[in-house]
Amino acid sequence: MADLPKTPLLDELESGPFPSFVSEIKRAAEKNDMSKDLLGQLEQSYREKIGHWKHGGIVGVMGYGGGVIGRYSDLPKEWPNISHFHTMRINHPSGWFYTSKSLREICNIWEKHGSGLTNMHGSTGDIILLGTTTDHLEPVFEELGKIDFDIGGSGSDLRTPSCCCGQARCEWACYDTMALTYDLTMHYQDELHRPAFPYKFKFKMSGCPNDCVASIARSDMSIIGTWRDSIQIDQDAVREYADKGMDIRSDVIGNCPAKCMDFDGKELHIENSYCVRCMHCINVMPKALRPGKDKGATVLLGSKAPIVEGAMLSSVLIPFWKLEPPYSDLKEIVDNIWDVWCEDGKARERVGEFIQRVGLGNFLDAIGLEPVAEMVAHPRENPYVFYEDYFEEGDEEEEEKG
Amino acid sequence: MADLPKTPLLDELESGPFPSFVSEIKRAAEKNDMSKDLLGQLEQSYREKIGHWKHGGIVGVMGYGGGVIGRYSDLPKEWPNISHFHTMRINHPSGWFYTSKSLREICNIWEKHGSGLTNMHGSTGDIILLGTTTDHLEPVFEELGKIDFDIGGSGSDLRTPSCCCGQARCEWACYDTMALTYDLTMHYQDELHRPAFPYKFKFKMSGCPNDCVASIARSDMSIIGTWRDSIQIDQDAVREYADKGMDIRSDVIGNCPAKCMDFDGKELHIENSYCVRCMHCINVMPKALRPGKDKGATVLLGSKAPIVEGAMLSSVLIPFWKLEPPYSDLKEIVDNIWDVWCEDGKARERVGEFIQRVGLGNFLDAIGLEPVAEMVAHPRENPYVFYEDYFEEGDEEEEEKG
Amino acid sequence: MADVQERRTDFGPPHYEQFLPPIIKENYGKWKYHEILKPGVMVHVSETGDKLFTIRAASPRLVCIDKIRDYCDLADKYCDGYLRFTSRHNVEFLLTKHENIEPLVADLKKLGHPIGGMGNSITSIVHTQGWVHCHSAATDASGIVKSVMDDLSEYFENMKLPGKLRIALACCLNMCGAVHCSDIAILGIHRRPPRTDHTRVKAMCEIPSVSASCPTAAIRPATVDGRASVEVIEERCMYCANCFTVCPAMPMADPLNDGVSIWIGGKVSNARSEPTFSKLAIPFIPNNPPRWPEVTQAVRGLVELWASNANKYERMGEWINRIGWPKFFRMSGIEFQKEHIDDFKHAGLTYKRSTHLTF
Amino acid sequence: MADVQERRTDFGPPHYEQFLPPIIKENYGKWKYHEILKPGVMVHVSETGDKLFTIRAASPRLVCIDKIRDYCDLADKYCDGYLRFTSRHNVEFLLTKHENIEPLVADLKKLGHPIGGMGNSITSIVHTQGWVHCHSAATDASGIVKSVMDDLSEYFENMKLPGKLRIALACCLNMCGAVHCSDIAILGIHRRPPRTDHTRVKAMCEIPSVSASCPTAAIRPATVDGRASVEVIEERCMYCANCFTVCPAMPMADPLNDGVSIWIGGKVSNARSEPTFSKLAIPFIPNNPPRWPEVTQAVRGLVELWASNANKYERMGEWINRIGWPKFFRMSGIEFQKEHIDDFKHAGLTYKRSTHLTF
Ligand code: SRM
Ligand code: SRM
Ligand code: SRM
Ligand code: SRM
Ligand code: SF4
Ligand code: SF4
Ligand code: SF4
Ligand code: SF4
Ligand code: SF4
Ligand code: SF4
Ligand code: SF4
Ligand code: SF4
Repeated sequence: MADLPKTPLLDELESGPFPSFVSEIKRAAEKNDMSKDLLGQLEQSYREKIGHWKHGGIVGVMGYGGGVIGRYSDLPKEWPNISHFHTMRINHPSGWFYTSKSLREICNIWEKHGSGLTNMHGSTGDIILLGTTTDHLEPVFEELGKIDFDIGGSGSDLRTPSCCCGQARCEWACYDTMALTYDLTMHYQDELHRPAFPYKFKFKMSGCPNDCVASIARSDMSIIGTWRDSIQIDQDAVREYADKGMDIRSDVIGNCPAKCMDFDGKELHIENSYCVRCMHCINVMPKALRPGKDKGATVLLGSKAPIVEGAMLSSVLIPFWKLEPPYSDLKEIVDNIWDVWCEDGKARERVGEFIQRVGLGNFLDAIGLEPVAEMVAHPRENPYVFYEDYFEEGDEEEEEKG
Repeated sequence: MADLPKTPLLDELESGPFPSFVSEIKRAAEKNDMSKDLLGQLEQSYREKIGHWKHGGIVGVMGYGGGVIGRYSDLPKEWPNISHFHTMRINHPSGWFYTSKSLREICNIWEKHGSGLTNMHGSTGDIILLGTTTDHLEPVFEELGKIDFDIGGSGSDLRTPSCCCGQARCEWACYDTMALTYDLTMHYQDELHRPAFPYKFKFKMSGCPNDCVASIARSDMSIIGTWRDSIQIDQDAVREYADKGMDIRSDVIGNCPAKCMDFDGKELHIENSYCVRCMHCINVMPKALRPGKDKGATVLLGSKAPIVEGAMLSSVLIPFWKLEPPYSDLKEIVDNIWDVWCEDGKARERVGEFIQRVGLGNFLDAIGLEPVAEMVAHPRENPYVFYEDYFEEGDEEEEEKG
Repeated sequence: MADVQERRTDFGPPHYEQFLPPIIKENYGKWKYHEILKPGVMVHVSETGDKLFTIRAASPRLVCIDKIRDYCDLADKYCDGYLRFTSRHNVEFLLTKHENIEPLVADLKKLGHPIGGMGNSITSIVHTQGWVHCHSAATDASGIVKSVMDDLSEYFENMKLPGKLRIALACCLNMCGAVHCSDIAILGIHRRPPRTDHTRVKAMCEIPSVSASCPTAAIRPATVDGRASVEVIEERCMYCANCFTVCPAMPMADPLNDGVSIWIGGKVSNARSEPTFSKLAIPFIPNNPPRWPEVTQAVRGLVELWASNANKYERMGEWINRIGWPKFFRMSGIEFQKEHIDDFKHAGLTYKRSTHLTF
Repeated sequence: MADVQERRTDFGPPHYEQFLPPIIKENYGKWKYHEILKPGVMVHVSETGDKLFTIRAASPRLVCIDKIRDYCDLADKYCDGYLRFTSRHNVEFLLTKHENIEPLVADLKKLGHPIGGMGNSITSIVHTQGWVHCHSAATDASGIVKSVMDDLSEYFENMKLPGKLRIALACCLNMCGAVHCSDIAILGIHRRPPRTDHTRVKAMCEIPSVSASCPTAAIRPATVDGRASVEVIEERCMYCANCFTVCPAMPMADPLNDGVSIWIGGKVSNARSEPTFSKLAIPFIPNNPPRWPEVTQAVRGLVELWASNANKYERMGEWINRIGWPKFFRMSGIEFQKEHIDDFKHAGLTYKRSTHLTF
């Protein structure tokens, strides 16, 4: 294998306390020509302040419509080993838990068939195998299949669902995020692998309102754990926090958005019917406070990045559901949403944009859900109301007309 | 004069503790046929649940394009005395202060030439003389002129400016609202009387952020008093409030939106550089706290009712100006705004709608004002920035291009 | 034309100074503090030590000249002839003599004008013309106002509320009563599309302006029975009547479908929280003259719910903001409906974009 | 076709259970509380009394297989082979033995992976591909991330900040790094309109889709030199590159004009305040590889301004919300410019609609 290309600019990124991606590429480049050329092209980008990738074509594995991002260098003469440099998105296991055994198997496959570079993980959550050629796609798929790893989403399909570690390692998880993620992923394999939507659709599950997978900002359907009854309080532990110097009035109560707490120096009182389940008090006193016992989740819809209609946050669709296997209520609503969106959504229109275009009220009618006050921050401020019915002269008994 | 028409429905509105408009109409009807027919037509409206007025035509006094609202009954046969029933809008004196002498003179004129009914006052602030015929308009104008009352605005012109009583009767007025109102009204007589704008334009002046003329909600230009330095505190008076039982921590400090106050039981401390001048603490302790000494006003732009683009609140244009006679800085900005709006505004487009259509930044460019952070609640959230300049290849010294 | 030239025009309103009582002229800009002595009566104390007493009396706003003369008589008797009106159309008497307060209060009561509307009270309703004078009205103004204030007069005459409560009424979406920022707003609404009189459109209206006037683009030019006219796509119409404002041949009023809607939680002052719009509470109540009992009952219900649950100083909207709208709907018993969900321009921003919920 | 039928497809990811260490299987859903023992090390205590220790190490996210194998070696040595990655791409080692903590920490440091990112700290930057793999990039991702984290590593390794601070980077407006809700977001931006290659548009792109793709309607079909193509109205273009996404013949990248913008004050969690978008702080900083010193300096300035002024638990946006944006601009010395003023769809709602101002 030839020497590594000279990379005076990139070399500067090998110093400093944080681990260096340049060192990673170099380490791979020691034994892989793709990575070597990547290093060279990247140095050129750094020099010229411009990327050198071409718009990708459609490549993939047989029978799948997504999961591979085609990528070609625009300098194939200079960097022939990355003239093709496709990425494979591999569906990670829920919660990103691994054994060293499984990781080593993936590494071995990627050593054989790709650049030896990965992202652990991509921002949707997939294992990203970074850079290979078309002819290697099918072999990688085959070998990964042997260790039960399937391909993730890309294009106008369901994207790989992801979740926080939930009940596996967190005391606050109000439902089993990993179980739901696995269940939905398995149930919707066809939608995940064969793009048939107007645009992408993402699920992210967080076990509580801290939302450790940024679900409310980054998924078309955000499923966030919460509880309906009262916060569990251990008054002794509260006093212990106070004794150890926590200023409960200013640190805890002073930050409660619902202003529903009180502390007389001995007992902490929470007026739970006003509590908005923000988690703050629980976050700062984890030994004393815990979510209630009647747990479930809030289902929200519609978040996305800015293109085209501006960024959106998900908004409440179902204020509270228990969310227990087999999750039929949830799947029914998902199916209804997809039906309506596939029927009337425009190309490249995310579900959040679709709802804003047709109106939330009409959307609810279409998916068969009753409007509830929890869906809005506040009722309308403008008087432009589409009243549904009006009376015609001569209507008997003043019946309403459609 | 004939008997009053039978009004069984309206009669029900004569009982009860609040003064009755029906009794007012009846009292006028005793000696005025217009009011008598108004009573009859109104009873008919109450019976039929529908109004009986036709869309007005253009009527007015010579040389004036506004100030009179033409009105015609759609039942001229039944109620001939109100077949024509126009309203005159008379420019009230700033602050709605009167002497009994001046009011009596107005009453005498209206007794001779109109229905004898008035609104004291209309919601824009005018004296509303309710109901007369076209041939009386000119005589009313002439006679009112003798006691120095001129006609107010209507149509696409400057509307009659109005203000709170300000320094005349309020300790909190941060500038002289009545003087400014009078000055602007006199200065812009032509704009007030001869509609030449794309649509109406309203000024309202409030002496402090309590905004007792609802200026921020109801005027295209809202001028609201405020101060720049520190709230004046009389610590003895603070203690007196505390001694008399006021819970300063919860009633005053607990409601401070800036969370910039502190009370140690003896001294009230305000971190004035954080204070947002909301008035709350001053409102509840008027004997102890007063606005600072460096007084002036915030100028805001754009509020209006919902038709067409939805209701708007005014937003900050000038964070702070001293506002002293002859108010040349203010008039200059007003003239610039009108120039730009008259040039590029569409018919029936209020200035607030215009700004939203062209963009605040472009509007500021056009009127020659620098953008300042006080104009926005927060900077943009979307990345759709129109950068003004870009570099061309070969630009010497990387100069920016337009 | 010579006539017009000579005619005195554009002389503007009389200068306010001539209407100010001497005590105000002397203390102009020198007021130090005020105190509400009892409902409807306050004193302003000047740095000079001077005291000005104000008595505020309710007014129906629609007043006949003889009533104005009554006011003048009282002003002459007790106030050296000085009086004023407020921005909410009440009448205020300006006194310098403390001993005149009680006799004037008594005389005003005799005249049928309650004293109050100050401090933490409900003051008079800002309102509009209604069937008395406007062609646009979907309801009457004065009749509802009288009925509601009769019902709430105790709150005008005492100061037992958590804070100020401002009610406004507008008889159509033009909102001359500027109800868009009120604690409680009563808004006249139509609920059926305009019924175009195709025989008159061409003659009375400018067709392009009519099409352009519609906020939802429901109107397009059309030839009907061979006449140039316009066509309304009924599903797109939300009854705003803006087309009628520019075209008399498109009337909206309809006894069967007109009525009022109730909006709450708006405010104007900058005190504590920022000014904010009113939000839809009750989508529709049919017109029921002469006393609109369903409206007065709904308003009273809202006032009492707020009064018994809000913290001190909390305006209606501030209270609801604290507890959240879902809780408000549960407490009020008002049914949340599709109509409450915004579907105009900024609708997406009104959706609940967090899990901050109460149960 | 027979092949395809027989081929195993749609089997999905492996079930997570096989990757959970026994202690997690036994205590699944039974965790009671946790404690951060020191930066980067926490313990979760179960109702059963069991304790699980977690060590979190920084990762560059772009890792080669040999580095993954290093992780595996450590997991085998100290954790019975169990490890995981976090939603922000750090690697976590799951231990049951307290005595293994220090040796593992030492080994990780030797490997060059700092321990931290827990509690009130700055954890790793969520980021994207940049020049390493994406055709859309207006800047590189990994290079800036490395430079910024090198500069801020003290805040990764200690917990002295008022609250958590989340940084994200996206190399173009597609925002794969989901930077739209971050305390500090670094966003690659173009600043010149696409340079359409008219010879290739017809062949490579669907012209109606291209026109429809533009959020500001800046693109219309046009015939250029006799070829069907599109025309860009440059004044309407705000460089979003959505046209390039649907049409490769409209490249945006441009060394002279590409760079980054900085956005602040967003958050995702529902803790205390509701989730909210990041807002524009610094409109433009030119690309300056390899270390983007202006960017790292700007980020550090923002972190330190917040750290030394915010109250305990106050995230960046919560702090600015309390003091107001004008005061933030004064304190930071960032110049407020036209670019900061929103002019997209909901712009009017971002104007300051009250007199709540500081001076
Ligand atoms: C690999 C990844 C970035 C990364 O380095 O982690 C990525 C990479 C690309 N994204 Fe993304 N997106 C990735 C997560 C995201 C996320 C974050 C998330 O899922 O939480 C977002 C924001 C959330 C959202 O969905 O709105 C995101 C919003 C976009 C968009 C804008 C979509 C929108 O509706 O606004 C595009 C543009 C498009 O779809 O045409 C896009 C397009 C792209 C493309 C395919 C470029 C293109 O124009 O076709 C990028 C391919 C890069 C490459 O060459 O490898 N990517 N993309 C992430 C996927 C890895 C994975 O599967 O785990
Ligand atoms: C008389 C008055 C109501 C009252 O009873 O007090 C009134 C009455 C009318 N208004 Fe008004 N407006 C009156 C104050 C207002 C206000 C309140 C204010 O000025 O503070 C507003 C809301 C604030 C604003 O300007 O946005 C207001 C917003 C409108 C609108 C909607 C304008 C908009 O831009 O949204 C219209 C429709 C129009 O202009 O075509 C309108 C139109 C009308 C017309 C002229 C009806 C029409 O369609 O042409 C009404 C004539 C009624 C009649 O027959 O007498 N009126 N109008 C008020 C003027 C009295 C005065 O001069 O003192
Ligand atoms: C007379 C009048 C001004 C005028 O020139 O006409 C006036 C006079 C005073 N107002 Fe006002 N306000 C007057 C309309 C308003 C309005 C406008 C409106 O209602 O349309 C507002 C804004 C209402 C809103 O926010 O929706 C208004 C919001 C205030 C506030 C803020 C209340 C709050 O907590 O939000 C104060 C402060 C207070 O009362 O503590 C205030 C305080 C005052 C004071 C105490 C000022 C003073 O020191 O003299 C005056 C007597 C208070 C009282 O009535 O309780 N005034 N005040 C208006 C009387 C209307 C009436 O007849 O009832
Ligand atoms: C491991 C991880 C979940 C996962 O399954 O991967 C996780 C784990 C924990 N989070 Fe988280 N959070 C994780 C990403 C997030 C994210 C997502 C993100 O940053 O993109 C958020 C939302 C961030 C935002 O609001 O912008 C998040 C917001 C929180 C919060 C709320 C903080 C706040 O005040 O706003 C808490 C509560 C706290 O720390 O007091 C929390 C608390 C926790 C706890 C204490 C939960 C527990 O009891 O186990 C965990 C350790 C805390 C720590 O790191 O300080 N976690 N946490 C993620 C670690 C990422 C990393 O490597 O640094
Ligand atoms: S989202 Fe909640 S349940 Fe999930 S890891 Fe974070 S804190 Fe725990
Ligand atoms: S969870 Fe949040 S809203 Fe509920 S009591 Fe605790 S701090 Fe208050
Ligand atoms: S707005 Fe301010 S200055 Fe004017 S009357 Fe009201 S409280 Fe006084
Ligand atoms: S005026 Fe308002 S913001 Fe300022 S100190 Fe008083 S209560 Fe606080
Ligand atoms: S609100 Fe409507 S109906 Fe009432 S006066 Fe104004 S324009 Fe006329
Ligand atoms: S009433 Fe309003 S929405 Fe209906 S057609 Fe007329 S202008 Fe359009
Ligand atoms: S943010 Fe843009 S440039 Fe970066 S990976 Fe995503 S699509 Fe590519
Ligand atoms: S870059 Fe964006 S704004 Fe500019 S032409 Fe392309 S799609 Fe339109």
